[in-house]
Amino acid sequence: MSTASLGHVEAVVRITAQACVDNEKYFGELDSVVGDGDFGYSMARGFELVIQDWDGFDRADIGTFLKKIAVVITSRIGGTSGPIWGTAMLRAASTAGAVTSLEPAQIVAMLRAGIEGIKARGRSDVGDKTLLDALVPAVDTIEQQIAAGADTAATLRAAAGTARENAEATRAMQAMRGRASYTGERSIGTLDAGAVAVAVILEALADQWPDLPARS
Amino acid sequence: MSTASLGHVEAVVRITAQACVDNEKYFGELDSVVGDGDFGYSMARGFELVIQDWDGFDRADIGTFLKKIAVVITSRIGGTSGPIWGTAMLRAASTAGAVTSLEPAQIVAMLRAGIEGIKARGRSDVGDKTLLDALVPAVDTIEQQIAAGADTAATLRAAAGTARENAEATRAMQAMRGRASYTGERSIGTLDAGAVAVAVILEALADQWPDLPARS
Amino acid sequence: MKKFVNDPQQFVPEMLKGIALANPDTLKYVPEYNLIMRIDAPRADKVSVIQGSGSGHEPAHVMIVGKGMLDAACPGDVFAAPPMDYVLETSKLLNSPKGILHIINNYTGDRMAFEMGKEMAEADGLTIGTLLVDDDVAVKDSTYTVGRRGVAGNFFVIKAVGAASEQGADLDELLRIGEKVNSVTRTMGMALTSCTPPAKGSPLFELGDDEMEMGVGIHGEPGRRREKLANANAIVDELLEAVVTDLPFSKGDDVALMVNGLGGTPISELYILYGYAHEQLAKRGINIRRNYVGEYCTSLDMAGTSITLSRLDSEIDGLLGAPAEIAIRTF
Amino acid sequence: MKKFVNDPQQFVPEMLKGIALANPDTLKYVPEYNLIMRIDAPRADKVSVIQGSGSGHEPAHVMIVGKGMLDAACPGDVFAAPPMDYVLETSKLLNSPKGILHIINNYTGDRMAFEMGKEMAEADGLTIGTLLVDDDVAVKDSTYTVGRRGVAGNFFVIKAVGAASEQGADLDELLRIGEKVNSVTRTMGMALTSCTPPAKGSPLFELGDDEMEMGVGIHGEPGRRREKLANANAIVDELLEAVVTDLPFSKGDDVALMVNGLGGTPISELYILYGYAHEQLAKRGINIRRNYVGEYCTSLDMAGTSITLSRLDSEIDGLLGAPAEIAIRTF
Ligand SMILES: Nc1ncnc2c1ncn2[C@@H]1O[C@H](COP(=O)(O)OP(=O)(O)O)[C@@H](O)[C@H]1O
Ligand SMILES: Nc1ncnc2c1ncn2[C@@H]1O[C@H](COP(=O)(O)OP(=O)(O)O)[C@@H](O)[C@H]1O
Ligand SMILES: [Mg+2]
Ligand SMILES: [Mg+2]
Ligand SMILES: [Mg+2]
Ligand SMILES: [Mg+2]
Repeated sequence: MSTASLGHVEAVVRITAQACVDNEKYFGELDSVVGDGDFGYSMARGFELVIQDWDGFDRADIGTFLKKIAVVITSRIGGTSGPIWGTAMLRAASTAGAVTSLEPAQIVAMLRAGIEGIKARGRSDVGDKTLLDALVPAVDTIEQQIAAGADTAATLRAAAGTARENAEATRAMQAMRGRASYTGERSIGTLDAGAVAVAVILEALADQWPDLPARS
Repeated sequence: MSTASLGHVEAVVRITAQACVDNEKYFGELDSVVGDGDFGYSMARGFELVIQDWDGFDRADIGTFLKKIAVVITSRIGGTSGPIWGTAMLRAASTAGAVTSLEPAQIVAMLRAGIEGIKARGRSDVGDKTLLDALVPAVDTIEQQIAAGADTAATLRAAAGTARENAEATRAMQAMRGRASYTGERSIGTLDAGAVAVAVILEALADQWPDLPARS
Repeated sequence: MKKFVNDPQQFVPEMLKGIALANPDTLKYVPEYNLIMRIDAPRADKVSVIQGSGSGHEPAHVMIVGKGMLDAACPGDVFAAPPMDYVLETSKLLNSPKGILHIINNYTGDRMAFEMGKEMAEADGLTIGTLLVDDDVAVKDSTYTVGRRGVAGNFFVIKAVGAASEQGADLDELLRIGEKVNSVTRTMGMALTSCTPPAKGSPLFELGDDEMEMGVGIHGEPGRRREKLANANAIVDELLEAVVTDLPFSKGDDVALMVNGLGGTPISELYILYGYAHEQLAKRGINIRRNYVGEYCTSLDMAGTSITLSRLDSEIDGLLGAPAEIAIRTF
Repeated sequence: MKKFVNDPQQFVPEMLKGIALANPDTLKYVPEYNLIMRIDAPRADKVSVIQGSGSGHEPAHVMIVGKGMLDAACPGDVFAAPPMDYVLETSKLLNSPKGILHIINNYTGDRMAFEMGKEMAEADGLTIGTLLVDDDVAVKDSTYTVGRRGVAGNFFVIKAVGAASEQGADLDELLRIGEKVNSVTRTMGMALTSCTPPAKGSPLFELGDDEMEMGVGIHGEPGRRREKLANANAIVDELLEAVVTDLPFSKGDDVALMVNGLGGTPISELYILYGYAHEQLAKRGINIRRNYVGEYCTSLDMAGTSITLSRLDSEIDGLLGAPAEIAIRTF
């Protein structure tokens, strides 16, 4: 993986936002099985705002840009997802700081900080059948790919594969956190909506990365 | 048609009551199409009481017996049917008076009095798409059969045929009275529940008459 | 059938028992006649106000018995007018020297039962006045028809008459007030779904997923027209147009506006309808002085609504504003 | 989807606008934060009581803002906890020198939004107390779980706290009272049908014609168990057993009994449930001092019910009986 510019960070946010808008119905259906069906709607309404206000976000540096996005997410997405995704973004933004480019190691540190934010906010961990069950192994893969010297496209493709595999694996798990946990053992056999969302987003990133114009 | 005894009158009432109880669902379905679906329920609950209290009705004479039945119908059947059927029975009972047998002409007079009672109570007439559209021609047939010297079984069979034919003919009519009239032209194409009930009762009488044990 | 029911034949009696158990200090249940009455009725200084109709319209009318409203309600079974007997015996039990007022929604069965009950009660020496409610503009009114139905507008008639009777008005005065309120009250309803009577166990009629029934009655009778399902605002427009042009209501009129739920529509949706109706009336220059959003006259579990407008003068306004207490309450 | 809706995304805002238009003298709507607040709030002599949760539970909570109840409610979208922003801005707008009380139903999303909103508001100098409501016995409570949900029992907490705050109680006193009421309140719910969120347009889950869902939540989450559809009395028995044995409620206890409709169940059926529940509690020697029959906390158009019991002492009894005024009213 090579050094990431603000342009790369912008691309990641933009693709993520578009994936959440495009998958509103799908994410909603996933959350309907043992949840309350609002996950797709909440994410779509929040990331819609990100797209709508796109040109207005302060792009002084990567940390500032991500922080502005995080504020929209945290303050405008309801449900559990707003605080979870917003906290993750905020922690990542702080970890990045006032820089205009990121080394691979910094990117991993940002992702790890985001994960710690989710765990703290959600009083949750890997194994609880949440998005963490896709996100944490995917970040492990990213770290491994970087260590192995893979390029960005290959790194994303590998991370997407890990996320999808682990999202599928949530089927076997019993939910210990979030609304799905109320159904107890009945949650076994269903996919976690948040974990699938992580896979979908990473797949979108992997798919669209090679086509991106070079950025400054 | 021969002279009717109190036993014959009892049989008519009993068969009528049983037919209404047996056809609760059917009458209800008929009233659901452009009505409110309660016709079968109302009739069944009222005539159930007639059967339940059967042995207790005063049988001093035909008029008294019919009056007691009429009181149960009028006071215990709700909807439009209670007042309509009750009034008819009451008028028939008064016309019969304190007798223990009825000549054919008296029977026709009773039926005609019942019809007048319905018309007065319902501010209705033949052509309004109500039970009158089956009942009036059926009584005409009874009168004709008597004039032609037919026996009771044949008279009932002929009356049932007329009632059925005319009940079917209500399909072509637009309801001018009762709840079905609210639907205006949409009532055309549907059977009137009350008219079909008249046919069903007369058919039950025709079917069961030959099998009845001779009565005093 | 997705209903809370034990024996469908006991649906009405069990409901009435529940009402009485929940209001032991104010209401009494007389099982023989499906009768819910005020525990302090009849009173010598007050005309007794009685309403009876089919069941299935709750809170109308058994849950609106109480101070400033009805003295008693004697419903029939679901969607069936009460048997004549109930009317007669209820009238006897509620007999007051100031007389009795029968409030009847204009349906054939109800009219007959009250007509016969009144005749027999009068033969027993009771004094009875009769008020007919017929506010439903969905039904054409002419000498050749059975006339308009009484629907949700009956709430305003009962409220006004109930308040006046509480204040000691005599029977003639109540008849005058009730007829006045009825004459300036108009309602139009529509359904998104049918309803399911407990004894039938299946819907009274079928509506396609993209259909709605305009001008529906409160007994699950189909309406005048089946239309393609429209959005909330378009539905309000159609209902308002029918109601406003009928009286007609005009610029400068003071009105009470009711958005009534038919039983299966949640209150959230009723407020969406209310908000738009309010704005549209304001645009026409009609002043909403009082508003009523909720379930007043239902059709079991039917999803649907009706909109009622009643023109206010200071007398009616005062009577609608007078205190009242009924089984339906939040606290 | 058989609903009154224009744009599903405007479902909540349009409802809130309707509530404000229907109550111009008492309530105010602030569109930016889905906020319904008392027109006279904040008051210097009163702690501001705020509740926010997902929408779709109406009348909870936007329709129970008013004198003696909430000072404000800032709901999220249907079934979605309010964004943190709403909590923060609502708290700022409602800031009183006596402080602010957040009443939160115990759900992950709601807790997070209020936790974050509180942190940020406190950084701005506001004084905020937090009350968690978790009355749902359908959910197992242990250190390994997210704990019980807050459901219809929140009405009793809000009523008691609202009355006390109206009487001038300070924040600590309100916390004491709220925690006490919550600690003696238990609820169990069940569904006959799913509900249909407007944005989804189809039912959240499918229930067979002969099935029911026991222990259902108020967000259309499935319950703990799917069972064969039973009659009304059997359902009441099962709900009561769960509720009574949990606290447990004992012979001689004075209680408030609530039979709550989930949105699609008509009031007639709720009274059938009430009547039987009343009798069964009486048989256990439990004294029903107060009763509540109707819709308090719904799940959109779900057909279903929940039963709540709250044990009364003289303090709670007095607070539940204190006067209150909200959007939900008959007259
Ligand atoms: N405590 C938690 N920690 C981390 N993630 C969680 C937690 N609870 C839920 N989630 C994630 O959030 C997703 C649901 O989000 P959303 O629908 O917004 O929540 P809600 O249950 O409030 O409706 C779940 O699929 C899960 O991945
Ligand atoms: N005015 C009337 N005169 C005579 N018969 C009538 C009249 N109105 C209705 N009916 C008959 O009554 C039947 C419906 O009875 P019922 O269901 O008890 O009445 P509803 O439910 O409309 O009060 C109709 O099918 C019709 O035959
Ligand atoms: Mg969700
Ligand atoms: Mg009928
Ligand atoms: Mg009827
Ligand atoms: Mg949610």
